[in-house]
Amino acid sequence: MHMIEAIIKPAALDKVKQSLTDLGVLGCTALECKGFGKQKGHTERYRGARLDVGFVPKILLKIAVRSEDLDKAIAAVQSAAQTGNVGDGKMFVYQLDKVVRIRTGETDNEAL
Amino acid sequence: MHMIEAIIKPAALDKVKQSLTDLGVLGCTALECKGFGKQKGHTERYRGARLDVGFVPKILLKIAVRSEDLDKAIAAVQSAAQTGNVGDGKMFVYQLDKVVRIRTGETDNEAL
Amino acid sequence: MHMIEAIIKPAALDKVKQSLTDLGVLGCTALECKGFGKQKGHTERYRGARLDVGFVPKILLKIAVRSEDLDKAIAAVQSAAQTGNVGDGKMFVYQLDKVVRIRTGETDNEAL
Amino acid sequence: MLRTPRLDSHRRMRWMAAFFCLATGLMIGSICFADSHEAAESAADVAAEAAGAVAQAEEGAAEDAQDTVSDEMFTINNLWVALAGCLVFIMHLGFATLESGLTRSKNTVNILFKNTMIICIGLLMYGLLGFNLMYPGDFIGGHGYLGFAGFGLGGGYEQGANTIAYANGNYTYWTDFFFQAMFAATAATIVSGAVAERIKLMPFLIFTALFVGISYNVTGSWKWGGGWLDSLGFYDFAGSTIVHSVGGWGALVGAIMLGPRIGKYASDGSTNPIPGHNLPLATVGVLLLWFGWFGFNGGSVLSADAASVSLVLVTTSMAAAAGGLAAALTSWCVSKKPDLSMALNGILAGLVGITAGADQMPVWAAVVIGAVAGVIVVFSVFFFDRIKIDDPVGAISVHLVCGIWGTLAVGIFGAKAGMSQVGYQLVGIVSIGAFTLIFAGIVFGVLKAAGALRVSAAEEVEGLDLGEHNMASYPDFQRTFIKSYEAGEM
Amino acid sequence: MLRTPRLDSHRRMRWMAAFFCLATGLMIGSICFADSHEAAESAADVAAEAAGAVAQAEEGAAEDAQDTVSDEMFTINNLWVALAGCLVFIMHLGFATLESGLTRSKNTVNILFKNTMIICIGLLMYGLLGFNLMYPGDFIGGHGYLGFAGFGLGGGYEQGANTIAYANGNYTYWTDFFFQAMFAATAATIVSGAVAERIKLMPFLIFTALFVGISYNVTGSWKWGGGWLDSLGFYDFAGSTIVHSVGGWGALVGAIMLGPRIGKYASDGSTNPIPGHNLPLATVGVLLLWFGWFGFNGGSVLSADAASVSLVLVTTSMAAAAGGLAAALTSWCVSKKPDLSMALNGILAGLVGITAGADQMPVWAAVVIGAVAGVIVVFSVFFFDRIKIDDPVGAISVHLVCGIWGTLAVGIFGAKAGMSQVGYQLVGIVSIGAFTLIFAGIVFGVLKAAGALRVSAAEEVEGLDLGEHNMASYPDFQRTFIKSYEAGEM
Amino acid sequence: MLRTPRLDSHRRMRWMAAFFCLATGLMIGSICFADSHEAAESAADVAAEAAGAVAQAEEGAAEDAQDTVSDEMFTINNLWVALAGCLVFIMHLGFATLESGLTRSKNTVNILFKNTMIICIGLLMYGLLGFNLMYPGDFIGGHGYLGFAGFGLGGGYEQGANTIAYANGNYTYWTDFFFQAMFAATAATIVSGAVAERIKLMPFLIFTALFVGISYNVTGSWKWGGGWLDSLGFYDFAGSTIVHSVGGWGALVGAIMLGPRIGKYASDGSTNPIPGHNLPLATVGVLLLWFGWFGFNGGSVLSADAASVSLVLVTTSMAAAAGGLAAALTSWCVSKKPDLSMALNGILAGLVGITAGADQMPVWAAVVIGAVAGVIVVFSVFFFDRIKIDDPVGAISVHLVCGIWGTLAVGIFGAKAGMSQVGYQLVGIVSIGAFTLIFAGIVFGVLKAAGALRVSAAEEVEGLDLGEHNMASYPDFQRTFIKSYEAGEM
Ligand SMILES: Nc1ncnc2c1ncn2[C@@H]1O[C@H](COP(=O)(O)OP(=O)(O)O)[C@@H](O)[C@H]1O
Ligand SMILES: Nc1ncnc2c1ncn2[C@@H]1O[C@H](COP(=O)(O)OP(=O)(O)O)[C@@H](O)[C@H]1O
Ligand SMILES: Nc1ncnc2c1ncn2[C@@H]1O[C@H](COP(=O)(O)OP(=O)(O)O)[C@@H](O)[C@H]1O
Repeated sequence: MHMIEAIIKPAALDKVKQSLTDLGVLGCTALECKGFGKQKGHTERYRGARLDVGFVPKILLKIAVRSEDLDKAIAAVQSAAQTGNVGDGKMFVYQLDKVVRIRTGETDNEAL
Repeated sequence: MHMIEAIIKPAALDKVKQSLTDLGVLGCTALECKGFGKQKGHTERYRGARLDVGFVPKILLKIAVRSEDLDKAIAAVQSAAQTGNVGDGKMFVYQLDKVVRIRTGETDNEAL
Repeated sequence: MHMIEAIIKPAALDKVKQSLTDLGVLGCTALECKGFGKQKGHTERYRGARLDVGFVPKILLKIAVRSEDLDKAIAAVQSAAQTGNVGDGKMFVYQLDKVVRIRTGETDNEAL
Repeated sequence: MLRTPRLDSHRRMRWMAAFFCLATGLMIGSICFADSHEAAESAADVAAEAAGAVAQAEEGAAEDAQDTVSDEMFTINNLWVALAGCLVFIMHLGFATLESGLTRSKNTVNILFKNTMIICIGLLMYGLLGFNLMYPGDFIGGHGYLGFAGFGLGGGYEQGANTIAYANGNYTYWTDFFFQAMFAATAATIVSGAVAERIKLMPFLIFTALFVGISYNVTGSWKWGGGWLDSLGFYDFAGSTIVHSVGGWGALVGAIMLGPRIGKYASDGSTNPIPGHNLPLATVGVLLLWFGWFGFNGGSVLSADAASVSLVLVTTSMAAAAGGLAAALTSWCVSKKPDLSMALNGILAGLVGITAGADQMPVWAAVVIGAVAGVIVVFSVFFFDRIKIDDPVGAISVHLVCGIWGTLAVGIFGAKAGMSQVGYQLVGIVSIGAFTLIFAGIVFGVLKAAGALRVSAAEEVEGLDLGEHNMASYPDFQRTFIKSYEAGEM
Repeated sequence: MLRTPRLDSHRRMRWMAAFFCLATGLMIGSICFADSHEAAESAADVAAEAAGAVAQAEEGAAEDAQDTVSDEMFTINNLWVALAGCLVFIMHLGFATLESGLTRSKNTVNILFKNTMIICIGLLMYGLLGFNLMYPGDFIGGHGYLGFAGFGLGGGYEQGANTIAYANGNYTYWTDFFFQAMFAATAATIVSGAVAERIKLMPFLIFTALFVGISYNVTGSWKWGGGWLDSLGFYDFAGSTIVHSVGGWGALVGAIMLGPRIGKYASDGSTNPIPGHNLPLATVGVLLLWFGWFGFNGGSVLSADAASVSLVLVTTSMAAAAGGLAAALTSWCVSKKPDLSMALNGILAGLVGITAGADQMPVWAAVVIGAVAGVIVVFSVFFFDRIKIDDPVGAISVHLVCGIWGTLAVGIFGAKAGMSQVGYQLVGIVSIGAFTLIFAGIVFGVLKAAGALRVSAAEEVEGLDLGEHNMASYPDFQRTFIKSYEAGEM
Repeated sequence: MLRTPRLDSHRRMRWMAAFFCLATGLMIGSICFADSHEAAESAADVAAEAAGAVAQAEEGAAEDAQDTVSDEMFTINNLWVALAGCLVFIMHLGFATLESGLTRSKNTVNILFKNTMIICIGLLMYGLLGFNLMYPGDFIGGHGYLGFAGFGLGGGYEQGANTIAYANGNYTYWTDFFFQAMFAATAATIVSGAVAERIKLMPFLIFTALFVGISYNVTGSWKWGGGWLDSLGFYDFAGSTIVHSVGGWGALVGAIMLGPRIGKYASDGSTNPIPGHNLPLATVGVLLLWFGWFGFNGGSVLSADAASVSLVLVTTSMAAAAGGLAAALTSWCVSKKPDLSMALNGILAGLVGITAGADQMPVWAAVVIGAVAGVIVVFSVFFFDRIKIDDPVGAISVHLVCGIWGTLAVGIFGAKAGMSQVGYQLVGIVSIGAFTLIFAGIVFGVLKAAGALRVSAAEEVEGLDLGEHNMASYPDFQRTFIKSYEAGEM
């Protein structure tokens, strides 16, 4: 099993969720986060002085998938989240050692 | 060393924390997150129009443990977080390559 | 490729970001989180009754690096985030299976 | 004091008919046409018909001035009482912000909705029957216990109702109603805070309508309507008992019947505080209440008399200041750190405390009364927590306990001090308390028996905003579910 | 009703000159010295010079009292109208909080800035030309369509302007201006809500200046300035049409010209609600508006007359209460759950509805007018959503639709009811509407043609706070971008 | 102007005794009984005893009317001054919301607590000694520098104190005290903003008590108490110098003694802005302050005189409008984008600027004075940032700098313009400034020497809410520690 961590633009969330659902992936977890990268932040001004704000709001989406679904899921996220502009984000893939569904105690692929 | 990522209901946090402490695990990190899964969100109404809100608030708890403690920790979280209702959450377990305690520079098992 | 998850004090963020930039690491993702560890929380009082608040605000910084940069990055974060006080935080290092830049579709080291 | 002249029953009936037609029409209409495209038009038609069926009212009250009070004095007296009514109105905003500030953000829409509706329902019910219950003119059998001058308003069109003749040149019939109606709704608002975060919406609104429409007025008529307590010698200048304790008794009954909020009292007997979500909002509320209290007490002079009004403004302010300071110091001593929510409660405690005797006190006594109220309120909050009566905003301590203290203080300090006065005050406190307890007990009891009082545990945990309204109060902000020690940049 | 006596043109010119000198000086000055260290000093110098160039004004108006009204009555009348002006001022705070509460937090700074500037610009423009357009004394050709008494104020220094002689002892020249100026700015504030979250700042301020300076006053002069609608028999006590519909027409034009906010209407035709970010703020706004309305309607009696003022306060409150309750019930029926934002709109609807005839109605009619307005406003909000005119705060439904309803109601209920009155009312509604539509259409049209009306899509998505102001309204809090069902402790 | 008649010293002593007994009793009482169950009852007993030990006061002042002013005129004059006092009260809410809005959410409870306590302590201290220091009747040696009419209030029970005789029919003794007391507390509130986010609570409250109790009154007596500045010809209508500069000097001393907040000025010399956490709250504050200023300036006419009051309301509003617009335009030019916080400061600057001469100015001059103040305030904020005096809310620029400007403006514009008047104004500005500087310097200096002035760096970083109060202002919301560019849906 693998965990995909996709850092995406907030506006892309609905589309990404939809395309995952279409694929049959029925769960994911989203976190608000702030990204720093090629896409630059802004400079605000407050009472005459400058305030550099380097971080841009992003959403970090965690999607656990069976290994056989990994490539499809990656492709689905990419096509849904891509706008072609700087700041579209990245995906990071980790190996999962174990998955447990707390409610039932099922593990690994059954838990997904 | 392993990292357990437990996605739990907010109401379970105190109990989970307690049972980890009982086990001797003296650290963890919690993040607010929003989950999408079998547990469905609600439909709000605002000025006559519908507003579908699919995500449910959850807490993502990161617990780094020595490999020998992994199974005990998993069992402890599960028993504390289980209510039997849909939406109790999941645990994801990752292998950790390295752990560093920033204050002292200790690494790996000593850092936990 | 590796993912460093550094849990640091909020006040250290700017310094850590700076030292990563100096190192040539041009991206990272920050999340607000709450830590529980040796550093204790406080007890608030509200209308005469006690309210124990065990969690302390922290920032979880995710930094994906090429494997060859891992040690430099760890050292950079540590020296920037270290104050010597309890609660300076920890770093957790994971192996990354895959990295994708959503905008271009580049993968792995090219995507970093 | 016979304030409301007899009304032409024909006209009154018309008013009432219009009112009920409309209310029913509205509900039925909107249910029927809910899905229909022409709904808006239809509703308008219904209303127009209802209106057409009723003849038009003549106004233009005759103006035969008495020569005791000049027209100028009448105008200024009336202006002040009317303005005081406007200031009392702002207290409703104060209560709405205070109560929502001291509760959790998941119940904010619900509290705002309740408090907004209390004003609306309160004004309408007071117009429909409250005013004529509270100032019935004649009591049944002349016993001073109950009287009713009929449904609806109308005296405004009578001879003399809006002239000097109506109330010795102090105010017009309309001002009388306006000022009293604004008062009436406050009693229900007090209850709202104590039952917050767990009561179902509809039963609360029913309770409000009955409380403002009936209970408040019956007890009020005993004193302000010229009833038996007035004859006895009971004194309550602006309502420590008649408004605040009455609200407080209702709050007590409600809080007991509902039981504490989930999670407030741990199984090991300890109290688990549930902090309010927005202390600036609560502070805005208290200072607006203080501002409104200038009208509440100052307007209760019922004329613009320079000496009385200015004395009342001073005693009111000094008691509030002393109450705030005393509560702050008390909480500082007891809890080691000064508690803002207690200081705010202390200001209100001082205000409630001085209300019964604001026109009877020298300044030093106002300071003492306020300060004692400020100390009392802190220990009272602790006390109710110890006996596990859960009152999210401290309404029972502020309004009931300090209302009783303020009423007694009239017999202890100031121009009326004396043992017999203490006796009269006790009679008033007990009799009005007993009636209100029983009334509220029956209403809440029936609603509870009908299983309709408290929201389900699941809804309570989720928040009433979602359960009762399907809305969120602050949808742009991320809530936190992790109790955390929030340090700035640490 | 010739309120503004002829002014000494010399003095008026001086005022105007000072005004323009200063305004230009300010802008040029601050641009030039922006980087200079001595800028503050220089600007002060400029101003001091400008001031030195102008002779000083004498005050001390002669006081030749008429014997019809006593000095006391004059003082009290004037005091009430002045106080009413203060209350109308607070409505601007009400609008600012209501509008920012019902929109998203990324546009809050922008809305607060706009609404703050509306008051500033409104007062200055009304002083510069609005007042003398609205109350011109003589109309051009005596036709009652347009008149202008010249730029600037000044009558305050004239003989009699601040004495009983000015307005039969009801108010002074300054009070007249003060009260009217506070009114004027409300018309622009209404527009502000409907065009929120997408209009560029500068064009909006230009529109405000022209709307408050010219359009509002031309149509206002037709009735309140003694023009042709006044002669005809059109009646609008406190401005259901003259203030609220006028604002509403401006809002309608603005909303249409701008188009809906990005994301409001999905491509499949469904409406995607965009919830307001802070419902306590919105509630504070509505209750402050109600409070201010006591001055808006009560002050429109233009004297402290006890009978009229008190009747107006009662009808105003009862209509508001009925409107709030009716809208709450209607939304409860239609949407299954009671919608707080609708109840709030309902209160405003009731207030707008009663405004045209607040002094003409018996209480039952006020209740009916308010309740009908409360029902109308709900369906009107649905209607404008269906035809995809995006009005974030419901300003068009509240002010335009209920303003029309209230104006018509004068012909249906109360002392003036009758078919011919309905006719006069229709003439007023249509003529004032037509003028305002055309005026707003031209101004917004020109600005749109200049490509300067709407912010870029990118800026709209980011929020106008960043784009127009480079500021954040709540920088300490974490925003959420994930639409979530927020449960308390679940 | 001898406002306070001599008081019967016996009665005054009684008041004072009661006051101190009570205060001490409160503190000791609450400490002792903190853990005791009967604490609430005991405290009540203590108070009752204290009360019992003191005879009751007679009221009912004799009413021997003068025939110069009619009873009606007296009543209306008194009503307006009393109402103006209520409006000044609301300014405290304005300050509380403005100051908490412009600072960080980790210090919000602390600021709200301080500002709430300022009102309480201010009223009590002003009653205890301030009023009799400010209006001493006779000065020591007749020099006009210092006088004291004794502790406590009491004149209210004297012959004539609440009749027309007291102040030529303009107001009663109690109204006099009420209005002046509300003024007094504002001076300390101004300081509160400048020292926010780093001063310890207790020392600040001590400073407040001394500042409101002593310093403000000594300088105030020089002019308003009929002292040497009054004899000289210095003019300050409603307190540009006597209230605002005085507060501003205190703020300056406090800000300098405390030093800047951690992180405000970087080691490289650059300024690191610390944005306020809640701009809607700040906007509410400013508009409430404007509203309250109608009482502050309008009430300073000290009668309801139609011509004067209405002129003052107009000049006040026009100066505020001009100040807001000028500051907005200036910040727009300088910073490229219009800064809401500057526009808000500009409104206040205009209000402070007009305060000294609100009754002396033609409208054009009010506009000029306000506009210049609006420009000044922007550059002044920049200036104080450049010299690294950290003033979180801009209090020094608004109240001190614009207070000086407004005081000078009395000599430049309006009825009193002239070189000699400029001279008198300068004498007033300098002498009052010098006294206040020294007084504040000593008080803050002693507190600093005692090491008790500033919270520890750790506490400052964590926030004073936790350190001083152990409470959180918004516990339900997630704070952000990552400075981020917050885009809506990007
Ligand atoms: N090395 C990295 N480690 C962790 N997160 C990163 C890294 N690089 C980029 N990111 C995340 O990806 C987001 C997008 O990256 P950015 O460089 O702005 O654009 P793009 O992905 O289009 O090149 C960033 O805002 C950040 O959250
Ligand atoms: N594939 C997944 N990847 C990441 N998170 C998931 C996944 N499936 C479920 N989750 C998380 O687990 C939570 C609980 O899952 P859900 O399906 O609602 O109930 P249950 O675990 O009881 O079957 C979800 O709200 C979501 O946060
Ligand atoms: N076992 C763990 N798993 C996950 N996070 C941990 C663990 N132990 C500590 N942390 C995180 O590291 C932070 C710092 O740890 P703490 O024990 O307080 O201080 P130190 O690292 O200086 O010993 C904690 O607040 C918590 O967020």
